Amino acid sequence: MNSFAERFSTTTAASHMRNAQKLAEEDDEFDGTMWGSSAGFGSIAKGVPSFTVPAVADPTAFLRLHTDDHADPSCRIKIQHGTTTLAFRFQGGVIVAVDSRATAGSYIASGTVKKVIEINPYLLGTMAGGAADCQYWETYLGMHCRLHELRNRERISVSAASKYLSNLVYSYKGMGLSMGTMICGWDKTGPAVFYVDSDGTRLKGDLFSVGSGSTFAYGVLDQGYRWDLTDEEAQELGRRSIYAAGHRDAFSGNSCNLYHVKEDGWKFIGNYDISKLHYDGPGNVPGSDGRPYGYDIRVEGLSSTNAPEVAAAA
Amino acid sequence: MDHFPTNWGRPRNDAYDAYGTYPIAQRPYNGPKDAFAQGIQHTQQPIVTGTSVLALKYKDGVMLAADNLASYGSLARFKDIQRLQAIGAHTVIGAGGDMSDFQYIQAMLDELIIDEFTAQDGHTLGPAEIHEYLAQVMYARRSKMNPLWNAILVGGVKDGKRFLSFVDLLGTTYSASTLATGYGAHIALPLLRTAVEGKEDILNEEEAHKILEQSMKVLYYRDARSIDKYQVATITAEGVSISETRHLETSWSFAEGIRGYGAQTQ
Amino acid sequence: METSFAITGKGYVIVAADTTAARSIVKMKVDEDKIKTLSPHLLMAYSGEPGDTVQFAEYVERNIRLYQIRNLYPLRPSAAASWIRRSLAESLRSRKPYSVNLLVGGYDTATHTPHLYWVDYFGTMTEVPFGAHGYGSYFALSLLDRYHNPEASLEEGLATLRRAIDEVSKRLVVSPGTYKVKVVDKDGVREVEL
Amino acid sequence: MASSIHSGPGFDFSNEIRNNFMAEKGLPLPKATSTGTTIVGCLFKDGIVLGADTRATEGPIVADKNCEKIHYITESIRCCGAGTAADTEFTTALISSNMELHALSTGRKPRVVTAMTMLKQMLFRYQGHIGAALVLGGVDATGPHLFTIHPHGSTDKLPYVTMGSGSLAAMAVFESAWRPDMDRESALTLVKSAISAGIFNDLGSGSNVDACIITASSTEMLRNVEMPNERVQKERDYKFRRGTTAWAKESVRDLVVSETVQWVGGEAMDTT
Amino acid sequence: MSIMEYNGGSVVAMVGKDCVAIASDLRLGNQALGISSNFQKIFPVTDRIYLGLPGLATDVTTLRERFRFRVNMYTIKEEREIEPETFAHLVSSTLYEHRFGPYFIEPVIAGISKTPSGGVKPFIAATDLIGCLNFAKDFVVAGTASSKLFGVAEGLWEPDLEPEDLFETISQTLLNAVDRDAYSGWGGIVHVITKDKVVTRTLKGRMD
Amino acid sequence: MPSIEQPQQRQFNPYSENGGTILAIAGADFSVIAGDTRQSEGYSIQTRYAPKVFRLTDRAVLAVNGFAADGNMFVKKVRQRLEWYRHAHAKDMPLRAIARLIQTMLYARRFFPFYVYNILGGIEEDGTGAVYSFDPVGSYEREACRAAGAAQSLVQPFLDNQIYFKNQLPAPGTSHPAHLPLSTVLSLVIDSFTSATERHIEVGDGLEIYIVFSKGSTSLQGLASVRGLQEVTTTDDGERVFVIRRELKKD
Repeated sequence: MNSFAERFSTTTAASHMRNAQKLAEEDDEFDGTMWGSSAGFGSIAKGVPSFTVPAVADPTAFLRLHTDDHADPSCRIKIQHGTTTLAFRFQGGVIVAVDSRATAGSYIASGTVKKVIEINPYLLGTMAGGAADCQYWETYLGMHCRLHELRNRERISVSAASKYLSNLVYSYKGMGLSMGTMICGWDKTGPAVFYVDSDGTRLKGDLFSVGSGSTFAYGVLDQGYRWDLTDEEAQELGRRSIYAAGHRDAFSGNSCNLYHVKEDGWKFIGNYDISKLHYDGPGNVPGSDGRPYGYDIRVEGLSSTNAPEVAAAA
Repeated sequence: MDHFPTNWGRPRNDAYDAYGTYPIAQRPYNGPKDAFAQGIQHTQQPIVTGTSVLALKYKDGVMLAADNLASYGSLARFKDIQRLQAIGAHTVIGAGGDMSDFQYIQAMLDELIIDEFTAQDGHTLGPAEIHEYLAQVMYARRSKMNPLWNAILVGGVKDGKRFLSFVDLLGTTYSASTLATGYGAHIALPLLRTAVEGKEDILNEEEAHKILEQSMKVLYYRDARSIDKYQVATITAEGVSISETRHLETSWSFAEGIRGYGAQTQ
Repeated sequence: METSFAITGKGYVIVAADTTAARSIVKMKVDEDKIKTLSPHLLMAYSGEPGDTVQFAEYVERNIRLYQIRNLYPLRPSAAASWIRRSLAESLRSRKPYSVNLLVGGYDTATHTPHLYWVDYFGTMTEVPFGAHGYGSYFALSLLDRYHNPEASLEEGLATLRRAIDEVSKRLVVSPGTYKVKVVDKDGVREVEL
Repeated sequence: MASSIHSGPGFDFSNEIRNNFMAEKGLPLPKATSTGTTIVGCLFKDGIVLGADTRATEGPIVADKNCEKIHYITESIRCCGAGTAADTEFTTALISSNMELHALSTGRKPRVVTAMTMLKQMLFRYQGHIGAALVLGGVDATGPHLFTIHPHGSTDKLPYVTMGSGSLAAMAVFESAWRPDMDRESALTLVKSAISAGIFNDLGSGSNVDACIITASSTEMLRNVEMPNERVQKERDYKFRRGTTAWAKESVRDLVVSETVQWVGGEAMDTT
Repeated sequence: MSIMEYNGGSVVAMVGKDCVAIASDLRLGNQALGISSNFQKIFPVTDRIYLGLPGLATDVTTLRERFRFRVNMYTIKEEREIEPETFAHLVSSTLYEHRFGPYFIEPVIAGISKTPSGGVKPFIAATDLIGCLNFAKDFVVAGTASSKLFGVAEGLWEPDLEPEDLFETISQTLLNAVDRDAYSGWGGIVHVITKDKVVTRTLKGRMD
Repeated sequence: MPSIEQPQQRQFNPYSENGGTILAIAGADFSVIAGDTRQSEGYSIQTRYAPKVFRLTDRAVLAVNGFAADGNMFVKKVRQRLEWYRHAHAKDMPLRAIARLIQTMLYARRFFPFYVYNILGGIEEDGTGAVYSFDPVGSYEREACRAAGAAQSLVQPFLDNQIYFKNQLPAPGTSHPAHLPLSTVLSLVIDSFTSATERHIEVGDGLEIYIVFSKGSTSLQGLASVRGLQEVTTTDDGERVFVIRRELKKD
């Protein structure tokens, strides 16, 4: 029944596939909308870019078969995956902190991934899920934010930007995109954080963490979070939460990138090596007591042994 | 046991290809059967098939050889088909795999040559151009998930340059001084490499013939989908010639001394 | 969803386990004790396949007791844990394996040291300063990395446990309501209220 | 019971239930190391020449660059193994042992067919689950014999045989150049070029050539008779400065028990 | 996710001049989740033989107990210490007994034996999970990071390294290999075995 | 989805894997991009010489690895786009723009990916050496060194150690150099490939190393002693491209 409805409906993923397929056959990917420029005279972004789709009965199944969408690491076409990302709103703006590891199967493909995408000076997006999906669509979003500015003579609101992204990826729902992002920024309403994912979910909130290590980040984040954190405390909390996830989660780690969004736009606070945070702490940065984060380092020399006084004396 | 190298060491799955009728190697899989490999089984399969094609470069040009058999599964169905075809004045293609797809390719290339001829612009298509065209067609068909089920060698000489290259149903291309398709790539190629590599500019026509004949003979001994009749195409600066069908002289006398498969002696 | 925690502190181990017995989508019981007292200074929290858990726990309990009756002294925590692990690993090779995750906490009266062992249903065992089973561990472990102190007093230890339990109830979709908490120290085993 | 002193003969299946249990939990079991290989054997005037390459692989990774694939059965019988590496190793070792016992109980030099029959019966019993593909060759009272034994227990008797992933390449060489009644030199050369065909054309085979010449009077094991793939000199020296690696703790376990004898006075005991 | 990757962990052993070294990471994981950063995978068998057991952690413990038992029985029966070569075959046949229900362990053996002339002979070996022995002259590797270890070791290993140099080489090999493997890491431990002492060092490896 | 549309084509696998390994390292004012030349399928060597590294412009070299047919087609398409750009702008596309172009081209096939791992190496507009690495659907980042392909997991940790000095403490009072000289980089590239050839069956036969120099690069002098060197520069913009070919083991 479902499949019957799917075949004749015009709004499902399958019908999108059919449309995209038709498009692909007619105009073999030389579409002017492939921003950049075809030959330099192409115009930018008339609409949503088109994609080549394999001519098989079930393109989604085809894609699932050939690319690893984290369920099956034996697939040869490895798409890089994240990750731990977090963002929270507090009285001093928005803190965005991410790790920098990308894994393909068990292989750590990169330890230097920039998972915060700088959409424009007032907007940040984070990257979890398929690296390419996030990079591409958030860059694309950046273009549209600029177009919005040109058309309306004012900056796009975080809400609108996130809605735009949400609508974009929702139109590809069921086709295998994998993206979990937080759009963070400052607009007329103040600091804002929106969670957007490839299912089409879009949530406004104060505190989010996304990715395989998010539970570990939550564990530390929730315990330290208050609305009235100072800037320094908030930065330290972001750092510590990413460290916690990097430490416990095999697919997160390497380094922590920390951003702070304020009224005058975002500012990059720093890059911190997770292993260094473990052994030496973040160093002399505001908000930190300078002590190492690592459990084993912190408790070095401490012991649970409870030798009674008498026994010691005897 | 399945003797195909990439499946080697595994019990054969008789439910799936009882008589090893696939002339083109199954796409390889090493290691465990995973979801990716599931897609490797062919359901769209070739019907009437040809086996290996061999080719090498020698001093004066390029030489190709292919036998005259087209099999229908394990049946030796057509014993006098020609799998080498001249395309234009400088090129020969030789194909293994599905023969109907090959005939389609022949028709397509003939049309291409005619178009080129009618243009009368002073250009003729050489082996490099034909190979490139063919590679594009094969890749495009693969991308449409509707492949032309062949592995093709393109050889030729134009403007004093020898050319020899390969293209298959996936659009994979490569060239070397000696090439072979199908089982030939496993059986004949080791012999061809030893005989040809480093000697491309020394071998004369007679020697080249001899090498190919020897390789065809070994193939006939070991490839169950082959036959002892074959043709040789020679492309030199002078042009193209495809020989008459030749017969392989083979000897099976060693078998007379063998008794049984184990302890038997009488 | 079942969750259990255990943490060590100065001279004690706290073991906490949720008290829900669930079947399918139904909570059958909300005051089930999933922590067995194996010997005067040994506790074991168990979770996993219903049926297996209790059966295995009782099997272990009886055998540890038998050892004590035969030898007049109980197994020390490390020996007990080792035996438990081996029983589990061997059961895995039988036709009907036990599928039980364990946290074994004990106080070694000879060295005055608390010990905590994390054991999973494969029979993997490792000694840890704090441990957890169930989905709760994904939230609690990083939190305990941050707040656990091996020299904490019992009050501080319970406060840390409280934090972990609060975090799990805050974030876990189906979080257990109540926990039973037991402490083992030099004076033996006792139950405490959070 | 794991703690029994004597373990019974044969395989121990105690883990199987557990492993199936794990597989059900969604953890696929790893496949045992299977090796691509080129192994060959051929008859010549005075006996048998066996040959093998020396590469052992785990998937696409070379696990051992110079392993031995020609196994000892008896003094004048040898067996090349391909397939699951451990299976070839243990199967040949077991048969070798049984052959020795057989020889002792019968008081005769063992025959090649005896080894062949033992091997095929064992492999047949295990229905292909022991993944050993073998080339068995030797000389006995009835002359030289050469067999192949497949994992399911079928056998073949031919004047020249090949096995393994490089078998097609090696067989091509035999088919084009083997002649009856070759002399020792040319038989060895032929085997070397058959193995080389495998080494250079089959990715599952590589490194060096091993050969073994068995005649009625002698057995010659030619280990690494050709080494065409020696590693070239590295461009740089990769020795590290001492102190390059950061370490946290050190403990030294002194194996020399230092013992000082202290004279505690008094007179030496009268030991006369 | 293969069963070998369930708990993670890797071991490498190398030969030096009259010495051998064996090193492993210290992680015990439950798939992606790290459980313990002090999980030993290398165990002394005799004074001069060390055994590394990367693979499924429950089998690490089980096999360690089993080998300890078998080596003790050997020592009692033979009234001498087991030699590395003999021990390697003991490992191999123990694993092959379980050919059709294997332990998920790929053992690595490192040791030195005394030659009759009074010299010492370094010895390393590795087997696959059903006991196929691999005697190497340079280095052996096993575990989830094995392909990474192969690559680095092939690049860094040099013949005839003195114990201190061998320590550097094996440590660098281990640390850099496990840093590219999600399932190995969380610190490392190295044992360098020479004629008259065993030096054990805990490395400051990456903790993520 | 119902299978009535094209039922007979469900099982054709349009992908294959052709082995080989590529790597690239960026220096201060040069960039080295290398690949082996073996093309294989399963256990067979298809050819001992199939280039995987391609000169795009005088300041950009692209290495492709994975499924050879996709790789060759992709390079062809990139070159076509670069050609169009040259016609439109009368100059070669700058490196970082090529990188972005490659991303969009790869991502356009998000649902039918090119099974290709790309590494782009060359010289940026500011004269520094750069390496960009891509996954098959276009996520990319700029790095100092990167290995990809069959033996990536063998080569990359070795480069981490030797290029980035990962896990190495500098000698007291010194620090690790930020950029390595050309001669060191070349030796490391060669050793990486000989090591990978030893341990990975799909790597071998030949080695092709492209070197791109920025305008007036001082590293050029180091080249004099290198054997098997060939210049493939086509313009006189100042950047220069060289290629070195070496043999690798053939087993």
